[in-house]
This record gives sequence, C-alpha cells and structure tokens, in this order.
Amino acid sequence: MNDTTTFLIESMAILGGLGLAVGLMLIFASKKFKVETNPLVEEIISVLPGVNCGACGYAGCSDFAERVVNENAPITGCPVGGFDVAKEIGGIMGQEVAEGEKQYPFIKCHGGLNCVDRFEYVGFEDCKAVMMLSDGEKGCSYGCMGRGTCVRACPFDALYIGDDRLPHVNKNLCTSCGLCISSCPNDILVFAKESERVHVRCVSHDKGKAVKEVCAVGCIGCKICEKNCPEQAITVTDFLAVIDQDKCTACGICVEKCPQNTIETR
Amino acid sequence: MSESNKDTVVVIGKLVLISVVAALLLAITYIPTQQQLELNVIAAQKAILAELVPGADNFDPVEGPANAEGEREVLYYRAVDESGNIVAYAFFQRQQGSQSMIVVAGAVDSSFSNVLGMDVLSHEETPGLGAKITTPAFQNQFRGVPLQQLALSRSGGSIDAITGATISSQAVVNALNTKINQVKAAEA
Amino acid sequence: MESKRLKTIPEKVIIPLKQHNGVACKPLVNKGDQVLIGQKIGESVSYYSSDVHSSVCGEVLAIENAPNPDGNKVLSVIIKAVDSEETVAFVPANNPSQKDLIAIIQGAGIVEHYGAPTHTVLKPEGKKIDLVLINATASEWIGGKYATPTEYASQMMDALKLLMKASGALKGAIIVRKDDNDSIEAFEGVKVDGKALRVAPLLGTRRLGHYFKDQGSNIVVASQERILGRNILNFFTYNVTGRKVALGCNPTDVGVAVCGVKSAKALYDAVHEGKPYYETVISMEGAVNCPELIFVRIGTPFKDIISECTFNGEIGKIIANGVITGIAQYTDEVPVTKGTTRITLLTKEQVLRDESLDCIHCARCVDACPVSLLPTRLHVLAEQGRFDECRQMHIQFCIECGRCSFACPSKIHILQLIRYAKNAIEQAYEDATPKESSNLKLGCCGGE
Amino acid sequence: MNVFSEFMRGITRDNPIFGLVLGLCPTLAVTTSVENAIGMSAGTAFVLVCSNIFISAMRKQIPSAVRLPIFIIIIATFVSIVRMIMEAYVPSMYTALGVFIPLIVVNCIIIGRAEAYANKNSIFPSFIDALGISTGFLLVLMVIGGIREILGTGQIVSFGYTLLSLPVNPAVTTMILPPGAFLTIGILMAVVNYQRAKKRAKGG
Amino acid sequence: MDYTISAPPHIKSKFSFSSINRAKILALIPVSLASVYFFGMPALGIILAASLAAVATEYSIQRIFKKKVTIMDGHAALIGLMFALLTPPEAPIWIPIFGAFFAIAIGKHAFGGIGSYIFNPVLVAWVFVRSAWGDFMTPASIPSLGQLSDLVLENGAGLLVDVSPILLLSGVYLVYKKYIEWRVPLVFALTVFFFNQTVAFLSAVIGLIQEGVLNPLMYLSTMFIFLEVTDELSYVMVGIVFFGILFLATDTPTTPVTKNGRLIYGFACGLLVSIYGYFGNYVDGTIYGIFLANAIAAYIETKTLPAMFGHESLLERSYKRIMKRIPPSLKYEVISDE
Amino acid sequence: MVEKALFAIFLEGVFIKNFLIIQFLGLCSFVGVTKDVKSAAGMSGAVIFVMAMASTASYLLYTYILVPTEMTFLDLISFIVVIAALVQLVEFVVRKNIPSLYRSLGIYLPLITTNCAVLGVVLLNVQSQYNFMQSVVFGISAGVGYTIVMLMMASIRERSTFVSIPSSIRGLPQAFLIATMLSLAFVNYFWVIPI
Repeated sequence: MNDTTTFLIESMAILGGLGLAVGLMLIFASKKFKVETNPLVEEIISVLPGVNCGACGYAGCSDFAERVVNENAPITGCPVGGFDVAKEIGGIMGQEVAEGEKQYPFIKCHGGLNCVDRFEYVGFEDCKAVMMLSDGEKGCSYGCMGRGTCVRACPFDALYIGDDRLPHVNKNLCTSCGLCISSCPNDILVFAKESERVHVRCVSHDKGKAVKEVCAVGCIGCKICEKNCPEQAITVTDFLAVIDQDKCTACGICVEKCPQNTIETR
Repeated sequence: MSESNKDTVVVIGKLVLISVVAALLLAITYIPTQQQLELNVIAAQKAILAELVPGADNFDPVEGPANAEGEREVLYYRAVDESGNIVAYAFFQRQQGSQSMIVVAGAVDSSFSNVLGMDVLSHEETPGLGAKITTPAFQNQFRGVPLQQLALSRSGGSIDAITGATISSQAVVNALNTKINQVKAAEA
Repeated sequence: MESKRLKTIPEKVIIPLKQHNGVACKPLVNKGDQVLIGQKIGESVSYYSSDVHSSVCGEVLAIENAPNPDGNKVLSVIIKAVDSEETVAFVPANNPSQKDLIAIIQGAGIVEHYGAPTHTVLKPEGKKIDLVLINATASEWIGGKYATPTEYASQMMDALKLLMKASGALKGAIIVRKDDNDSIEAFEGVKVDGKALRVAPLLGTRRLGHYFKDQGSNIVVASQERILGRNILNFFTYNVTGRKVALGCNPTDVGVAVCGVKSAKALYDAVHEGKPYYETVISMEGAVNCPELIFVRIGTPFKDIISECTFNGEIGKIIANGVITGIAQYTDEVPVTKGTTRITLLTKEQVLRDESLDCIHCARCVDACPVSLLPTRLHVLAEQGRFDECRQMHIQFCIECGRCSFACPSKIHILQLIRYAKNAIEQAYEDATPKESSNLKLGCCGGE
Repeated sequence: MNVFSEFMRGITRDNPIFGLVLGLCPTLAVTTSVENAIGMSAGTAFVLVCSNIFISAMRKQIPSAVRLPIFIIIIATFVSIVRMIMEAYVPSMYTALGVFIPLIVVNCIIIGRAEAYANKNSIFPSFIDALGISTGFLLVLMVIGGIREILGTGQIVSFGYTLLSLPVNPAVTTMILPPGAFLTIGILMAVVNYQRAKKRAKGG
Repeated sequence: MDYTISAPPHIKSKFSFSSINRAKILALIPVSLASVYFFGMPALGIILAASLAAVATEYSIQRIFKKKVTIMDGHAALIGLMFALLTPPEAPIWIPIFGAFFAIAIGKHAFGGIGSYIFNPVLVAWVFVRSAWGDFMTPASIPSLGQLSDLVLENGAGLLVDVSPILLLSGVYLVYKKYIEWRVPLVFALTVFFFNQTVAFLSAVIGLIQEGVLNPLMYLSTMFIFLEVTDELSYVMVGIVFFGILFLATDTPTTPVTKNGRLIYGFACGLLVSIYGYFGNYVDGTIYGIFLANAIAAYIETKTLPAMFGHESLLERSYKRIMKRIPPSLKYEVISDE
Repeated sequence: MVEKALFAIFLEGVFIKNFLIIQFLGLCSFVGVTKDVKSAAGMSGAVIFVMAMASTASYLLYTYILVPTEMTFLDLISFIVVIAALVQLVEFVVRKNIPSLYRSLGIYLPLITTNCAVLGVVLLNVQSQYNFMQSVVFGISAGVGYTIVMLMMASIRERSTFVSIPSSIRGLPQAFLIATMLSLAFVNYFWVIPI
C-alpha cells in the first residue's frame, strides 16, 4: 500500500509541478512580451470559441477577430460558435441585421421576346459586353437585354434567365444582398417589398409610337391608367407610368385597363 | 500584494490544482490497467506459444544475461514434451515493418530443419495490406517450411508475399531468419 | 495600285461631328443651310479637337444622333447631297512655318486613323517630339493623284518631312510591311538628300537607332511584320524604337509621334493643294466583287458603297476596319469616317456562330500573345469579375490584337472579355488611365 | 428546452462532420472498418460526455484567462483514461486505432463543444448536447466505415460476426487505403451538399 | 435582325476542341489496330468496351445532371480509348469498363468536366484500378527493347500500347501539325532519354573522385558516356513511355499554361518517370510519374507567371551590364535604344 | 550508418508516411488554410518550426523526467500541456520582437496548438523509440512533408477558381477529391524508392 501511495504522490507532484511551471512561465511571458492590441479585437477574441480550428478559413481565432474588425470579415464566419457567437460579435461591432419586411429584386421590364431584336449577337453572354459593342441589342434602348449580367452577379444562384429571355428570382435562395441590382447596366432591377402588389413593368421613356414599333408590352404613356386609378396613385411622366406604392391599394383596375398589359399584379 | 498579483496566484493555483487532480485520476486508473496489461501480454504469449507447438507440455524460458537492474530478458523458450525432451524452440522477435514494429512469434523444430509456424503478437501495419500478415492464408505458408526455403518467393523461397505489402512480408521473414540463427547459435 | 471613285454621289451623307478622340466639335451649320464641298461645318472648341468639313454640296437635313461605325450613336450633320462638285476656295500654303503647319493640320481636320487628332500627336502640350514614325504596316496605300509608285513614295517622303517640320523632330522613319513588296520597291527607288534609299528590315534586337547610325541619315524606311490591334501604339513604338512606354501613357510621352499613311497623305494634300480632309480611301474585302481600293467622301453611308459592288450571297455581317480587329455593324446606314480604313462583308454562311466551351488550358493563346500576357487566365478573371487580379496580371498591356481569340480552339471570346475587363477597370479606377484631355499625366511617364 | 430536438441537432444541423466540419482526422483515419468506427466513436463519446459534464459543472470556477489550458488538461485526462482502459481490456481495438486514441485530445469536436456549449450551459443540457454530437459522430463514422469496409474487403465483419458479405469479389483494396477515405468522404459531402442545395432551392 | 454583331476577331482558326480530339483518336488508331492484330479478340474487346463505356457514362451523367450532352466532341471516346490502350490484354472485360466509367465520372466530371480537371482522367482511373485490383492490371511482362524490330512489333508486349512503339510516333505528326503543343513532349523526352546517361556520368565522376584521380582528361573522357547507349535505354524505348510523352503528359488541362511552366513541367514529368523507372519499372513509372507531375503542375504555373511585358529578365539585364563594360570599338552589334 | 538512418527517416517522414494524406494528421488546417498559396506557405512554415521544437521539448521531457520516474502514462497530458505552452511562448516572443515574422508566420501559430499533426509527431516519436537526433529529424521531415502537400493543394485550389466546378462539389468535397488523387499519387509512387 505504501508503494501505491508514493506512486500517487509522485505522479501528482510531477503533473502539479508541470502545471505550475507552465503557468508561471506563461504569465511571466505574457507580462514581459505584452503587445498593445485593439480592445475591440480582444473583446471579440473573448467571445470566440478560441478553438483555433481554422474552420473559418482564417488563421485561428485572433486572426479572424482582427479580420472582422479591420477587413469586414463576415461576423457569421465562425462555424463553431454558430449563431450565438455571431450575435455577440454583432453586438460588439455594432452591426444589427434589421429584420424588416423582406425585399426581393423586381424586374421592371417585360420585354423579353415581346421586344424586337435589332441584330443577332454572337459572343460573351453579358449585357455590359453587348453595350460595349453597340447601344444594346433590343430595339428598346431602355429595356432588359436578357444576357444575364445580374444572374452572374448573384453569388447565391438565386436568379436565372427564363424561357422568355428575362431574369427571374428564386425567392428561397435570395438574400436581398442587392448585387444584381447594382450590376444591371440599364437599372432594370429594383427592390420591391412583398406587400407591393402592382407594378409597371416598363422603364422606357420613348414616345408611344416608338415603343409600339419595337415592343408589344411597353408603356406607351397613354395615361389611361392615370385617369382610371381611384386612388390617384399613378402618374405618367415622360411617357412612363409610375405607381406610388404608398397610395396603391392593389385594386387591379389599372391592370385591366392597360392596353399594352404593361401593369401587372403579382 | 497587488490585486493583479493576487489574481495571478489564484489562476496558477487553480491550474496546479487541476493538474494534481488529473494526475490523481490518471494514477488511479493506471494501477489496475497496468496489471491487467501485464496479464494480457502473458496470456497472449502463452496462447500463441501453445498454438505454435501443439505437442509441447511446457515452455522453459531461456534468459539472457542480467542487465543493470538485475532483470533478465527472456531470449527464447524451449518447448518440452511430457517426458522432458526438447521438441522445439519458440521465440518472439521484434522487427521493423513498413509502418511499425511487428512482434513476430515463431517456432522451429529441435533439429533446426523446419519452421513449425509463425504468428504475429502485435503490429500496426496498414489495414488491408500489411495487416494481412495476421491472416491464416499468410501464416499457414510458414508451417513446416524447410529452413532453406524460408524466404520470399521472389528471392527464391517458398513464401508468397502479400500483394502490395512486400515490406511487411519481408519483415516477418527476416525476423524469423534472424531469430532462428540466434537460437541456433545459442543452442550450439 | 489604282483607286477608284464611287460612280455616284451618295443620296445623303452623315458626317459625325466627333471623328477623333477628344472634345466634340461645335456645329457651324443649321438645319436647312446649303453647304459646299470642303466647307467647315464643325469647329474645334479645344486643342484636343479637330475641324470637320462637308464632303458634298447640298442641304443640311438634320443635326442629330446617328449611328457611327464604333457602335454608338454620335451627333452628326446629315446632308442631302446634290450632284455638284463645287468647292470652297482651296489655298495652298507656301513654305509654311512650324506654327502654320500645326494650324493647317488642325484646320484641315486631319486625324489619325486610331483617333488622335494629328496635331496633338505632333505637338502634344508640354512634350517634345524627337522622332516621327509613319506606320504603313497596318493601313493601305492612300492612292490619289500620282502616276507611279515611286511618285507616291516621294510624296510620302515629302509628307514625312512636313510632319517632322511640324513636330520639330529631327528624325523620321517610315515603317512598311515586310511582305509588302510593292511598297518596298517603290521606296527603294526614292532618293533622300541625294542618296538612294534602302529599306531596312528590323531584325533581331536591331532597332531604328541602329539604322539611323548605319545609314547615316535622319530619315530611314524600315520594314516589319504586320501588327494588328486596336491598342498597338505603345507596342509598336517599343518594337520599332526600343523605347518603353509606361502604362497609361502614349508614345508622345517618350518623344515619338506615330502617324498613319492617310494622315501623312492628307497633310501633303492640305499643304500642296489647300484641301481639307474630306475624302479618304477605303478597301473592300470579303465576299465582294469590287475594286480593292475605293476613294470615298467622308460621311458616305456604307450601303452606298456596298451597292456599287456586286455581292455574292446575302450579307450576314458588315465589319468596319478589318476582320481581326474591326467592329461589326448592325446597320448599313453607318458612315465612313476619318477612322475607317476598310469594310469587310461576310455572307450569312461565313458568319461564325461558335458557341464558346470551357477553357481547355491548351495555352495556344499564351503562345500567340505578342505581349506575354496570360489570356487563358485573364478571360476567366474577367468573366468572374475579378478585375483587381486582372490588373495584377497587367491586363492594361493588352494591345487587342485578337490573336488569342483567333487561336482559341474552345472558341472563347477572349478579346471581348479582356476588353470588358479593361473597360470595367477604367471605370473603377479612374486614376489608372489618365483621361486624354487632362494634363495630369505630364511628368508621370518618362521614357527609359 | 426540448431534449429531443436538442439531441437531434447534434445529428443533423450541427453534425460534427457534415455540419461543423470538425474532427476530420479520426473520421478518415480509423474508418477502415465498422468495428474501428464504433470503437473510435465510443472513445470519443466517453471523453466528450465526461468533459462536457465536468466543464459545465466547473464552469463558474474556471478563470477565463486560462480556460483553454484547463480544458486541455481535463480533456487530456479523460483521453488518457480511455486509452489505458482500452489498452488493458480491448487490446485488439487499441492496436487497430493506434495513435488516434491519444489524438482524441486534439479533436476539435471536443474542445469546440466544451467552449461553445459546456462552458455556457448547465450540466444536463451539456450532457444531452454531448450525447447528440457523439451520436452524430458515431453515425457518420459508421456510414463511412461501412462503405469503406464493404467495398474494400467485400464484407463487414464486426466483433466476430459477419454482418454483410458481397457476392462479388475481388474487393476494391483502394477503399481501405488512405485514398479511399478521402474519396468516400468527398463523394458523401458532395451528395450532402447536392441534397441541401436542392432542398434550399425548393424552399426548405 | 439583318446583321450579326460580335466582338472582333471575326475569323477564327480551324482548330477546335473536337478537331483536336478527333486528330488524337485518329493518331491512336494505328497502334490500336496493331494491338488487335497482335493480341487478337481480347484487345478488340477491351478497346470497344472502354470506348463505349466512356461515351455511355458521359451521356448518362450529362443527362442526369441536365447538362448539355457533349459526347460528339470525342473527348469521352478518346479517354476510353486511351484507358483501353493502357490495359493489359489479359484483363477481364469489366476492368476497362469500370476504368472508363471511373475516368469519366470521377476523373472528369467530379472535377468539373472539360478543362476543369486537374488530373488526367485516364491516369486517375488507371491509378485507382491498379491499386484496387493490382493483379489484373499488372502486365504479364515488363516490356523492353530486345532488338530493333521490337520497335515495330514488340514481342514481349505488356500493355496494349506497348505493342508497337513506332506507330505511336503518329503523335509527332500531331505535334508538327500543332494539334499537340511541342514544349512538354520535347523536354520530357530529352529528360527521360538522358536521365540514365546522366546517372551513369555522375557515378563515373564520383568514382573517379573516390579513387583520387586528378587528371582532368579522365574526367573529360567520362563525357563520352553521353554518346553511348546504356542498357537502361532499352527499358525506356517502349510504347508506354512514348505514349506518356506524346499523349498523356500533353493533356492540356493538366499542364501549366505559361511557356516556362511547360518547360519545367516537361522536365518534372521526365524526372519523376525516370526516378521511378530507375528503381522500379517504366510501365508503372510512366503513369505514376505523370500523375504526380499533374499534381505539381498548378504550383509550377503559379511560380512561372510571366513578368510585365518589356520587363527585362535576369539574363537580359546581365547581358546588358556586361556589354556596357566592353569598349564600343570592340562591339559589333549591341542592343541600342539610340 | 547513423547518417543514412537519419536520411531514411527524413524520406519516410516526408513521403512515405506523409502526415496529411497518408496518416490523416492535421486535416483541419489542410482543408481550412489551403485557399491560397500564400497562407498555405505561412502555415507550413509555422508547422515546420513548431514540429521541430515540439519534438525537441517532448524528447527532453520524456527521457529526462517521465522515464526516470516511471511516469510514462502521463506522456499524453504532459506533452499537450508543454506544446500548448511552447506555442504560446513563441507567439509572445515573436510578436514582441519580430513583428514582421509574426505577420507572416506568427498568426498561424495558435492554429497549431490543437493541430493533431504536432501531437502526432510527438507521440509517434515516443512510439518509434527514436533517439534525440532521430526525433528532431522526424519532426522536421513531417513538417516538410506537410509543406509540400499544403503547397500542392493550395496551388491546385487556387487554379480551381479559374475553372467551372459544379456548386455542390465546390469547396470541401473538391478539396477531398484532390486529396484523394494526391494520396493515390503518394501511396503508389514513393514506395518504390528504396530506403
């Protein structure tokens, strides 16, 4: 029994001594080699798991924290900590994702196959590339060219070009980041809330005759909708109807009356 | 003693405390498992020896010279039958394989003409390749092989190497050859 | 090498008010005005601008945006032509001084085919030119009034001397194409300062400097391989003179003025006949049965030229300025401008409609690239919108020669993608390439 | 708190391999057979459960400055215990798993859960969390081990019982070699990703 | 819609991906016929099975994942044919079928399809099959050049491709016609053929040093080793090495795109093949060596990105510096910037 | 004879027992830090350094403290503590004294504490009963092998951003497929070299 006791005490002494030595050394070193750092970084490091597993793609937790502070790394970048840590980092960084009503990109042109082409284009499938060769492939110089610059801008594969040669949004995948909207050379895409039901799907400021020549569904500025709207929510300026979404009640009268089927409910 | 120094002491104290507790836990586990481990080894050796030389009644360890601490290493075993005649020599040999140390058990008849058999006590070879040295298909090749034939078939012997694991196979053969020569020398 | 005139005067001509890089001209005429040949209809408003003249007699129909061969719409004067050859009075200049010459060039509206007004090339603000090059490798013979090729060559020589005088440069050179034996023969017969001229091939690491020394002359003619490209000036300068032009700069920054054959000839005509730049020679190519060189008035719509020719098959593609670097036109209503050198017509069957496949990394484009870029990587970066990395891979050095796209077995539109990226970079980094009219770049680029 | 959903989270969303992508080394190294996979995950489970309980019990006492060293000591203690017990009582398994038993100590799953969960929650949730994660780990290891074993040796033999045997031979030896591990997990991950993307596009 | 618009250039070269593939298939047909002549029906079976399996796999994968079906570009057939040529004639028929399937499914499409793959699909499949069923993939004999007639028809042929090295020189014609790029095969071939000579030369020199020979003429005379033909060369002059040089190493997606990179890659291929061949054999050596070289191709590429155009290389700079020192009277011709 | 054995250990550590793709040690950083060549190189440099250092320290600890007192069962716990402390210490020192080195290598140091490759080296040293020089050489060779594979992997993944890859394969699955191929190459190629 005596042997066993000695053995136990010895093992405890060795490991205890090791712990003591390591602890002393580290504390000494941390005092001696102290380097001033950004308090924000330190704060984030303290919330982070500290596993240094590298799963975030950066070199360890402190690196990740530094990138969050200095290089706008995503605050949700830590897969180990998950949502809770992201929330805490958000608190430190003062970033709050406002949970408002979700907005999705809306395609303000209905041309597609309804709009005539002026020529045949062979080359890199991109609206801006077509714009560089001429001022647009469609007869309507305002409309959507359907070459998918927005599709390629989307990092989440949420957009696709449909059979009608117009982009469509898959709302399940959309994160409302707005990259597609800023990519469009003709400013066809805008954010629209789910509650906004009635939209004018045209952006052409051309005169009615010019629009009719090239596009079967473009706004010709006939003002029928303006006259028929019970809420006075529609105004036609520069040959284009604009709906004031605050006034619109989605009654659907304009949709019925529009001779070109430009106004749509969704 | 300032506040921060006090903190430091507390932190280190806790660290040491945890270490001590950990050591205690480990030591408590260590003692019974160690005993079990020794039993395991002895049991395993016995089983293997008995399997290698089925006719033997007893195995007399032949010990080497004592080392500095007065312990004597077992070099090999003499397998004796009921009447006390030596029927075979059995032994364990450590040999570097492709991935790890292989501990090979072997037995040779008393006239040093045939290998009685081979078994592997422990190894950490690649599963599916080197680890195939434990399969009966490989081990049975060694039963009754004349000493001159104890080599891989590519070097003219009668042992077919395991496909893709020549190093491991070679290691086993080498282990047997080395040890048998040693035993032969010791007995002569 | 005789060039023919169009048989009929076009029904109407479209004269863009901006046929050069820089500031557009101010129209001098109004709707309904009657104009004469050679009458100035657009006046330059700044030094970086060049005058525009009417090429027909007739009535101004409209001043509005009309299609231009570069693909966009440009403010143009549209003139209904009448069958008359009445011109304004042309005054030949007699032994003009350097200052006079610059004024003549600007007043005659002489513009390089690559876009820069010639006087800004010869006399750039704040820079000194010491070498004038006439690049005869890319553009065709100008034709015009000459009896023999030798006479043409001596006219060229005179033009070069005029250019040198205008710029104040002491040295000048004409670079002809290596395989263009007609030109080489023509120049071999000319005498400069009493000495017979020898056309020197640019071999190996020999540059012009060697030949100036070798021939003991300030004027040499050298021959070189044909280089095509929309952005070749810097590369051409480096190849010919060995002077490196930094990125975002042009040859004038290292004291070199590069002129075309057409502008040289136009200067010759302007000085000796007092004629402004309202006519030019273009060549017809492709599936067309036509004299190779046609003398046309600036502003003539392509369709009038095409209707003079017989055409085999249905037109599928009209290309201005050559199949390698030219721009395809979506309408035949575009006019010939000072920058137009040739028109290529392709039938519907000849039009390539290759679908581009994934890059197979065959590196043919890398082997083809004359400026050691990696088109195989650039096109992907451009497609993915990684323009920063494009810049790091020196995309700005691309001379847009199109050899990469030509060679690509996957039929990827590499050149288009590279231009797409360059365009995006120019917009994103406005400081990367200084705007032409700004003086910002002064001092930023020195030669080596 | 719903115990069941908390438990299932460890298998689905926070699955250590396909969700958190932690603890890859043992996943690939020991999955040459189902038996090894079970042994490995049993060891990991023991350490995970024990250390989670221990740390969540002591979480008020651990100074945050040195929490990492203390976690490591605690985990290393349990790993050493597992190692010694395995060596003594299941020596064949110990031999098969080799160096990966002691390497449980640096398995990111354990220290990750200690930090992310046990350090912030009380004992019972930590226990459930550890159980869930362990089960997720076990399942993944068994799937990978099963695939590799059945393809690599033509049969699944666990603890002396032949569970499954392919009529077709010869077996694909590559599958139990290192490349097989990478190939299996690569294809499995691609399938998981493909399914997830499909589900997301449908609005899941 | 009268006219077509596209970016310049408006004409393109006649080379296309499918024409390159077709040319390669045509170039491999002679050796395939020779192998059928030599090995008989099994060879025909293997070639047909592999090609058909490859095309079928490509077709079904592209249909399942709703991609454009591109079996007509010949790439799948080419991969199948190349795998078949690397199979020993004794192999059971399911080996080429599985190999072609694996090459297309994992080697090509799992990495993203044409141009995206990093490892030559043929090699991927071969290495996998070889390590999975080594017994079936090991040739009955390791080919070597016994006499010169073996170049025309190898009697101890191992794999299908080893049957006639001379017929593989159709690949040289492809190089000449620019279907195959020339840098990699040239450097590769030179490295492989001179490796043994270099080893012999080095060992001779080391031997002389160890003997303490001081006479420089003795050292110079060892240079003649490069002129003689070492025995090892007979193991190099076999079909599979030729095939590796001309067809396997030149698979474009697996080679670096930079010019210098291709030279280095060719050298790396040659070195890796020769090292394995030196210690083992050239059959496995060719495959594994090129396979490993594929792995480092990307690294070579990142390290050989071309400098800015007009940027002087180290060589040019030092040349200029030396020329500056020389008095002008001695110079005949100098790079002059005026 | 000693030199040759060392060289053999080196070759073995670099190629035949390559830590990443044969022994599966250190995979977290393998898939995490190989997105571009630069960070892969930095990480590898740090790993070589720490492996050499940890081999040294653990050898001293094991031979001069644990073995004489027969406390070998404490190896695991003491190794991990010592490695963690060492890494931390080095980080402190480098950060204070050589900031430039810290930026290129040091930020990867904390990543290494819990990297199983380092602990693996130490444990394998003990298991193979290497002497001092052998331990250090094995440590360095493991680091070099790690570096080679990291650089290959990083450059391949960097190149992969220039090509089209199905979205469900992009990222980790692709990394594993590449690792499969590297592993196949290593397993099959390097055994031929006689050591």
